[in-house]
Amino acid sequence: MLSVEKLYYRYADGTDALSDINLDVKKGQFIGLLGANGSGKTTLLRTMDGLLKGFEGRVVLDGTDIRKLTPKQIYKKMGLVFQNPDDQLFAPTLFEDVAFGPLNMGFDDNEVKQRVAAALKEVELEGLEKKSVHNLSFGQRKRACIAGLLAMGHEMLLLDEPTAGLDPMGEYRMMKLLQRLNRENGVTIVMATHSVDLVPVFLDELYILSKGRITRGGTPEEVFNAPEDMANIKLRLPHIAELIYRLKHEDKIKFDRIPLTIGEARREILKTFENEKY
Amino acid sequence: MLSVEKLYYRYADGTDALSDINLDVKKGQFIGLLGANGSGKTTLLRTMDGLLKGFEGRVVLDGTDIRKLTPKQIYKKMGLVFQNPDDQLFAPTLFEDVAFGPLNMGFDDNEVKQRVAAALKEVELEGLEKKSVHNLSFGQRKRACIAGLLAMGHEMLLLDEPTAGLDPMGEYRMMKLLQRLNRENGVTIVMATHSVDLVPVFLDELYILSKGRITRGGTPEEVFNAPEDMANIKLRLPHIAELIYRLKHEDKIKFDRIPLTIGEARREILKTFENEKY
Amino acid sequence: MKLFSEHFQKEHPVVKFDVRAKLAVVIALLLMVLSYKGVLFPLFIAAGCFLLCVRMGIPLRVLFLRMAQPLFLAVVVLALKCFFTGEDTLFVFSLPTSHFPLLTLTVHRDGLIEGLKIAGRMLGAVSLVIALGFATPFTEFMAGLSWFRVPKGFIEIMMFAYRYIFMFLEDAHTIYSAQKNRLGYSGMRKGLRSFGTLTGSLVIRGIDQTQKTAEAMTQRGYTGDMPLVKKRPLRFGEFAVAMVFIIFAGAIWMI
Amino acid sequence: MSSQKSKVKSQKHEITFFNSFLLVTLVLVTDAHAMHISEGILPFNWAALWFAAAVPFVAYGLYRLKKLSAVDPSFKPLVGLMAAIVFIISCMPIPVPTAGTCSHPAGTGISAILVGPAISVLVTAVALLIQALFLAHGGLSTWGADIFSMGVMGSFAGFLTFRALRSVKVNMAVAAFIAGVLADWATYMTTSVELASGIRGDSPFLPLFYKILIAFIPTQLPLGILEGAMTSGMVVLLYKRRPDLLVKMGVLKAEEAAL
Ligand SMILES: Nc1ncnc2c1ncn2[C@@H]1O[C@H](COP(=O)(O)OP(=O)(O)OP(=O)(O)O)[C@@H](O)[C@H]1O
Ligand SMILES: Nc1ncnc2c1ncn2[C@@H]1O[C@H](COP(=O)(O)OP(=O)(O)OP(=O)(O)O)[C@@H](O)[C@H]1O
Ligand SMILES: [Mg+2]
Ligand SMILES: [Mg+2]
Repeated sequence: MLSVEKLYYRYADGTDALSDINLDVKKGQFIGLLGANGSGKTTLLRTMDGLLKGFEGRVVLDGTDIRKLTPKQIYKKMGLVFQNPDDQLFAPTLFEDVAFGPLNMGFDDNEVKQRVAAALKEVELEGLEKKSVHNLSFGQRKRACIAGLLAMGHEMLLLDEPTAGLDPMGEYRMMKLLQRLNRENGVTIVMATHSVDLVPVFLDELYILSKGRITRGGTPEEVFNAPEDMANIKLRLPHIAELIYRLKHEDKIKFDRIPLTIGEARREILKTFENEKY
Repeated sequence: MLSVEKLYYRYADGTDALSDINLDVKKGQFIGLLGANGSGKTTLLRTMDGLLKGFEGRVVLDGTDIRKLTPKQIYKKMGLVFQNPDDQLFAPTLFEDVAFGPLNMGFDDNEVKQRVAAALKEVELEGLEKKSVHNLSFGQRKRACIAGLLAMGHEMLLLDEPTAGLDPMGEYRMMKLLQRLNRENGVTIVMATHSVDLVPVFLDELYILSKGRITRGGTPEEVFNAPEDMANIKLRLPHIAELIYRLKHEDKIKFDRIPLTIGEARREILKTFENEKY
Repeated sequence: MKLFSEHFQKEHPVVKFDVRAKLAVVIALLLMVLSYKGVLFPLFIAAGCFLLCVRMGIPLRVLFLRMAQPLFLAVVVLALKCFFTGEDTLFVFSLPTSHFPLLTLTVHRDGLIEGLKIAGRMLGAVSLVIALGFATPFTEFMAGLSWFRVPKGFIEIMMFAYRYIFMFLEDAHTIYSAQKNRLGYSGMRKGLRSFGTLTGSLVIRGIDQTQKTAEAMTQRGYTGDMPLVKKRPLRFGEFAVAMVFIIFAGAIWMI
Repeated sequence: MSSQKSKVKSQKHEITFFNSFLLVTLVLVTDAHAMHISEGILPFNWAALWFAAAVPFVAYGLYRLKKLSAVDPSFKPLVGLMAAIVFIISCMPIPVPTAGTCSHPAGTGISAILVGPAISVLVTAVALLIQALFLAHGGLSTWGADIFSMGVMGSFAGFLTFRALRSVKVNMAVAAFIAGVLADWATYMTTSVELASGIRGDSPFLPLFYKILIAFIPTQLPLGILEGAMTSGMVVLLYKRRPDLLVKMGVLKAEEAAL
């Protein structure tokens, strides 16, 4: 659906933010970008969304070079949730902000209202419609940004740390929501994130960025299989994996594999228990 | 050192953000505020820092009502890291921003330079001194904010989600840094956070905010001992605790207590293993 | 943010009244006031507007503050006219003991009348616009303007401007807090330096923000045409009321 | 009384000590609001005339806006921002030490330099309309006159000065300073013309105009200089921190920004 070929990006002040990025996002995938602060995640998402021009290389959306598409053609297909909600919210009230997209898409009043209501429900902001967006709390604003895009019903969503600043329950629910959109509505999702613990539970594929380059890619299992050099890329194992890893390597308890999620860990621990007993 | 008595705060648009808050921060403590989005954490920190006026009740800093203190008296003792870095950074370059505090404290150029360098080193932003603050990545800006306060060497720090947006390694290192400040330099710390997994490792005491009220308080063990009603306050157990909890209640494996950290969990699991064997 | 009128308006039929009808009435009355040759009609309008504002629940203090400057100007114009123009001397102030011409001040009858007319006109016109401002939320107002075929570009700029005014005020407050939090403004010299940083930062942030707004908006389908608040269909009843009102006022104006 | 009457009549339009003192204080005290001609001061025909004079400029501004924003979607927000800046600057009471009172600068010099005189007229029109409607600062009926004095005269004076000075290689800061000063003074000259013609009734125009003009001088002289300093400060700020913007707006050439 969206592919990136030999992408280089340099900011006006001379910072090389992206170097030789190759990425291929297929329809229906749920992809994560991980990497240290300043590794280029935001820059990559912004070039993929057509907001940053002046890159080298190619970004191809459904077979067409993104530079040949009009903004309208791009934003009918995909939308980006910005990292900082204050950059994204601009209308006076929450309702007006979320309604902006649907209104531009030409829906009538009723449809707009329905879409806004549905989107606000998804992000649990019902009842705050009339509130000024700048008077919302940080987490509420983050949710508002996401609602603004949900209301438009894109085929593809790019999200820059959608769960940063959300409360623990909200984080989990947001991931569930994205998973549902992905599985049930076939929405293709690419998200940047720092939440290592959630990643293995929800994502199909991961790419690790480091200093503007993709240094690893693959399923969560593949990516987390070399815990030793995590520190170089400022990552760590999910807590669960860390626990089992320590049990295995420091306490010498036998585990066949390092599980990444709670479910897997339960199974592994139970299995080891059984083995030990007899 | 700082105590809050019967605090009520209502925003201009009629939102009751804080109701009947009582809190007592003692010198040398490391305290966390947890709570759902919109529960009032930011509002509480801002009133404690003397930035929000017009509250009901009292905020007392070292025995004096904060309303009777001049800004200078307050901000010599404590400083607040804002939730959104864009609200806090204002100078043209990173160096100038971090130097703003020390310069206002009247240090000479050399001392200022040293302080800035030390602070930037702590947050791992060396080498970006000349960069415009608005051209930093989100996580880098968050670090910059923290550096701006570190350079001032306060007795007390209030931090509004200092680790949100930091990469996993950065999050851990930041908590380590705060712990070191707290233990070695005796800095009193109050921080709002959503990182349930880190809390039990680092914090002495927790307060849970829910709809503007403090509904629970105590050590991490005390607070997380009733996992059943976590959902009401939009919290969850740390992943490790969740794993052991499930093993205990669903898989009926015997555990004496629910550990909150990896270290404790290792010990508990090893103990259970031993017991099962014989 | 008590700067703008609309923050005071309460639920009141006049506030909910169709903005186009309101605009029509205000413009018609404004024209009448401006072309009136006497003093009474504008004063009558001013009194009406004043009562309306009070009925809408606008605090008197606010109303007075809003009126203060035009009122003062009216007094000045009055003084200018009656002391400095006109032929027909009404009376002369002079210090009783001296006939020294430099210390005399003449009040002219024709000047006074002229001045009263202008002052009355100002009072009437200002009251009309103030009442309109209090009775119309900004977005409604924009919708009304677009119905009156005011070019879209103009309306859009006005909406952006309105939003950015608030942004500036908020940003100024935020940056001020951030500076105070790091001991800015502690002392005269530091205060000045802090203030310089603040204004510079405000402008640069503002400009950056325009870029971001544009991105955020194009991202959500904006192509240069802001979707405006829906126009509600013209209701005959409201327009009839407006027409009757205009005719009634017109009749008084003729007298 | 009657003997005095004839004496007074003969010196009617002379400037006596007492009445010039009164005149000066009156105008000075209200000067804070004199930049905008208040609602209702102008009679119908004058108001209409100034509207007619302002409309073509606003229309041309709209035309330019359409052209420029077609190329750059962030142009409209930027123009909106300029309007907000002009709004705030021209709401800002500034103490004028020489007169012991407050007045306010206009800000049109800045907007003219940055977005060009045509769009600067539009910017001023927007700022004035918001002030008139929601703050009773200026007025609807005097909108045309205010656009003409502040928008048209201020913008063109500022812009032309800046361009002329830059074309003979005058330093950026100095050019902006002089442009700001002249924009401010041009505005006040025009305002005085509008006021004098509007309120003169049947009395002759020139004497009243002179009186108003003279009365403005003690505040406008320093205020113009302040305005110049502000304009210069803003342009230099952008030059230092965001030269790319100045290039984009055609204030700087790309080569100059690189220096
Ligand atoms: N507007 C800009 N101008 C110049 N340099 C920039 C700009 N934005 C980002 N950079 C730099 O480019 C690099 C990549 O930044 P980017 O924002 O893409 O990082 P990121 O991976 O999103 O980090 P984070 O996790 O902190 O959000 C960083 O070194 C940053 O300092
Ligand atoms: N400036 C404001 N004006 C009006 N209401 C506000 C304002 N700021 C916050 N609120 C409201 O007050 C409540 C508490 O907000 P606060 O920012 O303190 O929450 P928080 O606990 O910090 O949330 P988060 O985790 O999202 O940062 C929220 O319901 C919010 O909508
Ligand atoms: Mg980023
Ligand atoms: Mg908060």
